[in-house]
Amino acid sequence: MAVLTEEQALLRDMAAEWVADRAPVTALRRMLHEAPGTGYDPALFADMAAMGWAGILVPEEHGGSDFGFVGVGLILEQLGRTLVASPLLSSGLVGVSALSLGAGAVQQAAWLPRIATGEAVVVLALEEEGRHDPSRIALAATREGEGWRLVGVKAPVPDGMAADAFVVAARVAGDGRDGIGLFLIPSDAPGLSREPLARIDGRGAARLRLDRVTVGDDAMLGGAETGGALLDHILDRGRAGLAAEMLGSATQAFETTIDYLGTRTQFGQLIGSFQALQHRAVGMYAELVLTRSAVEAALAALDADSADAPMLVSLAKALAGETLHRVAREMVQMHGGIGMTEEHDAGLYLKRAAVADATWGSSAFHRERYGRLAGY
Amino acid sequence: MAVLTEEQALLRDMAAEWVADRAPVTALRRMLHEAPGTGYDPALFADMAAMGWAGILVPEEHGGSDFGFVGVGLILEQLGRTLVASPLLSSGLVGVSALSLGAGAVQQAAWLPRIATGEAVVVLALEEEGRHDPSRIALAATREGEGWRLVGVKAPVPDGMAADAFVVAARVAGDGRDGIGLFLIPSDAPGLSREPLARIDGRGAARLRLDRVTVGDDAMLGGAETGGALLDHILDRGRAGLAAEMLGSATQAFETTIDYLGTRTQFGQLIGSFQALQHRAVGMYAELVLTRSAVEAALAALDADSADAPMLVSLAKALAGETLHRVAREMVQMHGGIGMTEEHDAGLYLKRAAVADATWGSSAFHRERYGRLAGY
Amino acid sequence: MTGSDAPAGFRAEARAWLEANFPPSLAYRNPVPYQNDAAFAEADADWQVWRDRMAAQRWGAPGWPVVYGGAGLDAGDVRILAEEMARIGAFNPMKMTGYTMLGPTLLEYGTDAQKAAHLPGIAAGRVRWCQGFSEPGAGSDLASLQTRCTDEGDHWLVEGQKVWTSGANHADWCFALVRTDTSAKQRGISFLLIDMTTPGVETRPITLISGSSHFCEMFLNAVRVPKDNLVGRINEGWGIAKRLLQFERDSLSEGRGGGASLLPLARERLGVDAQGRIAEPDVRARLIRHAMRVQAYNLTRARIGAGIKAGIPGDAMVPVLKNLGSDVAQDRADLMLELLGEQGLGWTGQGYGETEIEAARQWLHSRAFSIYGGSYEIQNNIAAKRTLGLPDAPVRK
Amino acid sequence: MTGSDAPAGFRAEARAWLEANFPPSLAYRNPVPYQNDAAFAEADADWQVWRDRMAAQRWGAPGWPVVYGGAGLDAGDVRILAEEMARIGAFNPMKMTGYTMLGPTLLEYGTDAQKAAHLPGIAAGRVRWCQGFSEPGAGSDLASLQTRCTDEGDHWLVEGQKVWTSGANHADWCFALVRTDTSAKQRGISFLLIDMTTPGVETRPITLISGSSHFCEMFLNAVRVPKDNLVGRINEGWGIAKRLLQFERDSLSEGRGGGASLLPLARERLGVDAQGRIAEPDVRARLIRHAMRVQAYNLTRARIGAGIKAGIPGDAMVPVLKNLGSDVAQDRADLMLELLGEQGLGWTGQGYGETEIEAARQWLHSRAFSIYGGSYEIQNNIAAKRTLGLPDAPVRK
Repeated sequence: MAVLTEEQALLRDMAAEWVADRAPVTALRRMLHEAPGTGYDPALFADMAAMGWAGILVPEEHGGSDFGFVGVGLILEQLGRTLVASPLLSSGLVGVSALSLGAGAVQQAAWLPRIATGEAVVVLALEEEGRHDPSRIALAATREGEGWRLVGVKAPVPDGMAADAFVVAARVAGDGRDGIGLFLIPSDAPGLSREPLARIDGRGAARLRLDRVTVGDDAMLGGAETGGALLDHILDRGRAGLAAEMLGSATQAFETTIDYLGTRTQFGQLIGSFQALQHRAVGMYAELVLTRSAVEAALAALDADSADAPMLVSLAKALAGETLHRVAREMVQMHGGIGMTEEHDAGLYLKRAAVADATWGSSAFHRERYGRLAGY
Repeated sequence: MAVLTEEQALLRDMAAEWVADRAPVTALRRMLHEAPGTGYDPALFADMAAMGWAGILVPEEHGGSDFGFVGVGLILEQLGRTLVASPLLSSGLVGVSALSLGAGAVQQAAWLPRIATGEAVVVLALEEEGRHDPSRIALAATREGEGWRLVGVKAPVPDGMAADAFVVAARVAGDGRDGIGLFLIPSDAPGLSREPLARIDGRGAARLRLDRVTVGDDAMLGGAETGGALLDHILDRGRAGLAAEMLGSATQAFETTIDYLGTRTQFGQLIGSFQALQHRAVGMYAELVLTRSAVEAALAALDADSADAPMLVSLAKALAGETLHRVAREMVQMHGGIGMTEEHDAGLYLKRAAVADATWGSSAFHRERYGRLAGY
Repeated sequence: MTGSDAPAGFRAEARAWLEANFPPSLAYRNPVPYQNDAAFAEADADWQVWRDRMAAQRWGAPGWPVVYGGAGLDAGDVRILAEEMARIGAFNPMKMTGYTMLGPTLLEYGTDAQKAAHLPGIAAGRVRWCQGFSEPGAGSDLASLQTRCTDEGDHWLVEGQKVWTSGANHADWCFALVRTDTSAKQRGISFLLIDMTTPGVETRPITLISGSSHFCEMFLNAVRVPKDNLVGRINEGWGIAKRLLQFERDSLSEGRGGGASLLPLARERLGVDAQGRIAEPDVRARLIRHAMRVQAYNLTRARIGAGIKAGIPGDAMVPVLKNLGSDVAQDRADLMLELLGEQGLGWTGQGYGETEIEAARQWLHSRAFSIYGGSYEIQNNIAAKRTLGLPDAPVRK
Repeated sequence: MTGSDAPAGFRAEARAWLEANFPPSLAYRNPVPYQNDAAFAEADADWQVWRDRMAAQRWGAPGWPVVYGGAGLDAGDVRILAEEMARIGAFNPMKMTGYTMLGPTLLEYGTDAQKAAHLPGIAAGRVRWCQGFSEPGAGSDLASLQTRCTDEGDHWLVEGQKVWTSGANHADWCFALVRTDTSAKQRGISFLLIDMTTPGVETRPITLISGSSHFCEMFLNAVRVPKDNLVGRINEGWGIAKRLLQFERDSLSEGRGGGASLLPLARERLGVDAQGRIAEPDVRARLIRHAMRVQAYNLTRARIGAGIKAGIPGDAMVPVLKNLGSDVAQDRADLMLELLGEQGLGWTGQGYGETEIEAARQWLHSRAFSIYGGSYEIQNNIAAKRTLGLPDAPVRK
């Protein structure tokens, strides 16, 4: 655990308590059963917003608390423990980052206060039905008069069914990272349609179709030349937040498994006394320790706007992906047959591991990115 | 164990018996202590030659038995068990292969019968003080009149101090695999000098200096255009033989460790009853099983001159390297402090693992080669 | 096996027949273990055609005696047939619980009457069997089972509950372990064949994380079973079960190295660089390692198979192969997910192709490979003791 | 720690002094654990200069009280000093057995007289200590030790044999565990300080596979030890030893993430491709993973250090860090060997550079990281029980 300020410690404790009271894993099961169109429980998110979490990164002049990345990481870690579905990450962190880093004053004033209260959800529309690679965005934005025309498909868009606006990454020139532009597009823009995607973790995601959506120059975040760099910044913030959430999920999966090892009997002895399982448990614990260090360092580097933030973010996301996968698999394995059943929680962690790992770059992507950034 | 012919089974049993009687690990220690200039015990090699092993791949018309690669692999595996140092692999397999595949009738008649009797040792001089990469040979052979002039350094040359002739790989044109020529050069050629290299496995190796050594066109094996392909063929035979030897070393290191697990007591119980060690032991055994399959398949593919031999050879050499490293490390680890002492055999297996893995391409080299051959 | 020679003899015969009779639509599509139950397969018209052709050819149980519905082939020809099927992605439609597990067990332990009654239906793919071994709470400690079986003179009376009974909801028959003596652990267990239509037998599917439901709970309430349905002698069922579990492990490790190569998919989804290499170095390195291990695993199965044919026993390898097989199959499922990226995460519906959905389900299902048929840990324990001869851990019995 | 700001306060002071006083010839050259004994180091003139400067500055034991030869720095400044040393590849020349293990133990358990007698010599790097714990045949089961210590009224009489006594042949003093009660196991052990010049003490070096001999056998034949040399109370030495072993584990995991980056060597030996990437993809992927784990490991040490400073106890992490530290250091040694290829296999003599020979020796030596100071297995057992609270295995005591 990082050394926290008093405020941070309070925030974490409040989040832990809220999650235990209001959003245990049964809340996820209830949401999956009721299947609201949003892909999360709107009442729970309203509750979070009421506590100020939706605006935790929003500048104070726009109604937020500007609490920083270490702070939002503490909440996301607690949410990750019980796999809480909400747009806190997709909108409260990523959407807010896109607007804070790239939008003009008018757009910021239009959207940030509403995000902070939970009224509005703004998410990033990035992926194009394949492997994560921000440098290879294909959806075309072409000049049309004073504005742009966008044509193409974006999928999956996390929390895309609930979103009131999208930050759409599009190809404005050339290839590679340099020709990327980001456009802020309201969900009711003519030509924009969406359909829900059913993914294994049951959270909300959309397939977005842009059929000659036209926007003005003022819809562009940052500039046409700097869109790629801006996108990297936004993504790195999202990745660090997601890594914190994944750390929480992995920690809980581990603790649940350790509890089981201490209560389940086989062949007349507690299975936690079997040395082979003990050593594997210690191995998992060591990975959790390393992952926590990387996640905390990445969040702190973002708060400090430090030059090594991209490397630390890739380190954190890569380790979080490896660790959550490993712990979730061991959770299933050590629980045996019951861990394979739909009624047991292990499968929920396993499914979330796959989705979270693939989101904004898998472990493999981030190992490669770390290597490139480090000069390998 | 492969399904062997009666002849092969006899050969293997004879080799096993000879190794146990005449060449246990203490024979290696004696050799290391006496440090003959050859880097192996000449008396032991004479014994091997007397049994026909030095000529096991030599065609019958040149005094050998032409027994095939599965056959020589059976012997090498047994020699590997007790880490026997001898030029059987470097000369009896690799030297013979270079002559059989690349030399003209005159050279074959001059050298093969003497190799078969153990009188002559002919080895490959390939490496140039770095990582194995046959396509990047630099030692220059330039045209001079009707022949060639060679200038450069070759090191390490396995069994190079004992060799009567060298097959020297040299750059005759361009770069990459295509501009490589192989030259048969007697050890007393003017301009050729050598000095012993002391390596961690204590076997004989030399650093060879060619100071304007001139040879005629008849010294070239194969042609200037096909030297690279010929070299690959020769190397693949050597690699398969070496993999068989490494399989033997790994098998013995494993068996010695299993014996120790069944006799050593700690905390009042046999350490082999600790489940964590049991599971690691089974893991090692599984790797040995896979490695054996790959080694036998590679040797059989060479005997059949099959098109997938290069892939199978890389599979075998890669697995043999991984497995021998792993087993040798576990041998040290599971023996504890005593395994780290010079007087215990574990260190000898560990040292041999490093040298054998690096020879003719490490596991990393062969994984990459396998990948290229398979289209990855 | 260089594949360069034209086949001769039985290989030529098998190849020709398979090419003429195997429906190409099924190539590489079986086993789909997470939904590999008869009900699924039988819904496929091509699958039915294939089963009937194989039954007529008697190649569903190629090594069984002709009198019991087999083709009476020797072990060499059985292997050739399997190789030729693998060559074109074909499979044996009879290869279900009855064929892989009960069949060889009955051949060893059954009476002539039991063999005649049950084997032909299995060989023809007409009678479906399920395995009633596991019980709630027993987990890996199989012998702690509690289902009571009492001798009522003219019949057995069975009372208890089973779980993880694969395909029980579609099965015609069940082979079960029951407790006939409560004063002993292993030595109080018997091996019984139960008609699933008997009054008192009820099943309830268990939904798995992959969404499939081929495992069931099975309830046995005052089930009356004819005396002749006991296999072997009373209280000697544990030995039969251990033998059967060997057949199971063996069948589970079979085919684990199978499936189409990941290479084409990888080249398509990851792209290639200027040198023609798969463009993502980290994933490429893992794909290469996987391909190597698959080949080594398949070479091992072939090597051990050849050894068995030549009289070298392969029993000691069974637990090791079971775990190696789980490893390569799980690794394959992991890599498939990695290759598909965001497209490998679909559960249902539009936005995802059929193979993409299947990859996600298969990935989830693959976690069971190291649990069922004796967990990874149990196989390691067995191998440590039996294969390596390591001393017993001081486990309280 | 972005390094972009100019340092201030103690950090500025430390940086300036280090830059002025640390001999550049020693940068990244210590620890060289396989030959890290005083005799080796003292042969180096720069090393002597460095030791004497550090002693004069009192930074060899920066956190110890001034009265015992330390500098009395607080934990924050101690950490800053360590960071500034790491920044330029400097090291603490006093960091030997006496400083890392005995020092903190005496500060906790020693009498004032013992502290005054022994700590200043350690802080100045003038008195060398060795650890007499292990005995032949005991292995990881340390408490089974047999060296007898009897009370002869005015002195202790010690009789027995020790092994793996690192640096005993160069040591001035030894802290040893001895048996003062044969009727108990752990509760019959005492902690004794022995002057190595006492008659009856003999040592014999053990040659290791890396060729070094810093481990010894130590023979104790009727050795008379003053009564005052007992640390703590009679038969209570096991508790002191466990505390000391924590210090040892902690010191062993320190510095494991150190050493110069492998990147320049990798680029030199493997070459780079057209995109500037290291040319061999397989090795490159492993180098990247290693670099990531080293960074995560170092971040973890920093995080736990910061926590300890803030009053969050770090004891539970010690066995986990010990194993992680062995892992990264062994992995580094493996990769170094891989990078050097044929040039990483030299034992002595011409044909190999000094770094090349050192890489081979260091690789061999690195296998000991997971054995000494409590083996990998022992650390895992401790962590399972104490850190995770898993139940005891039913081990016969």
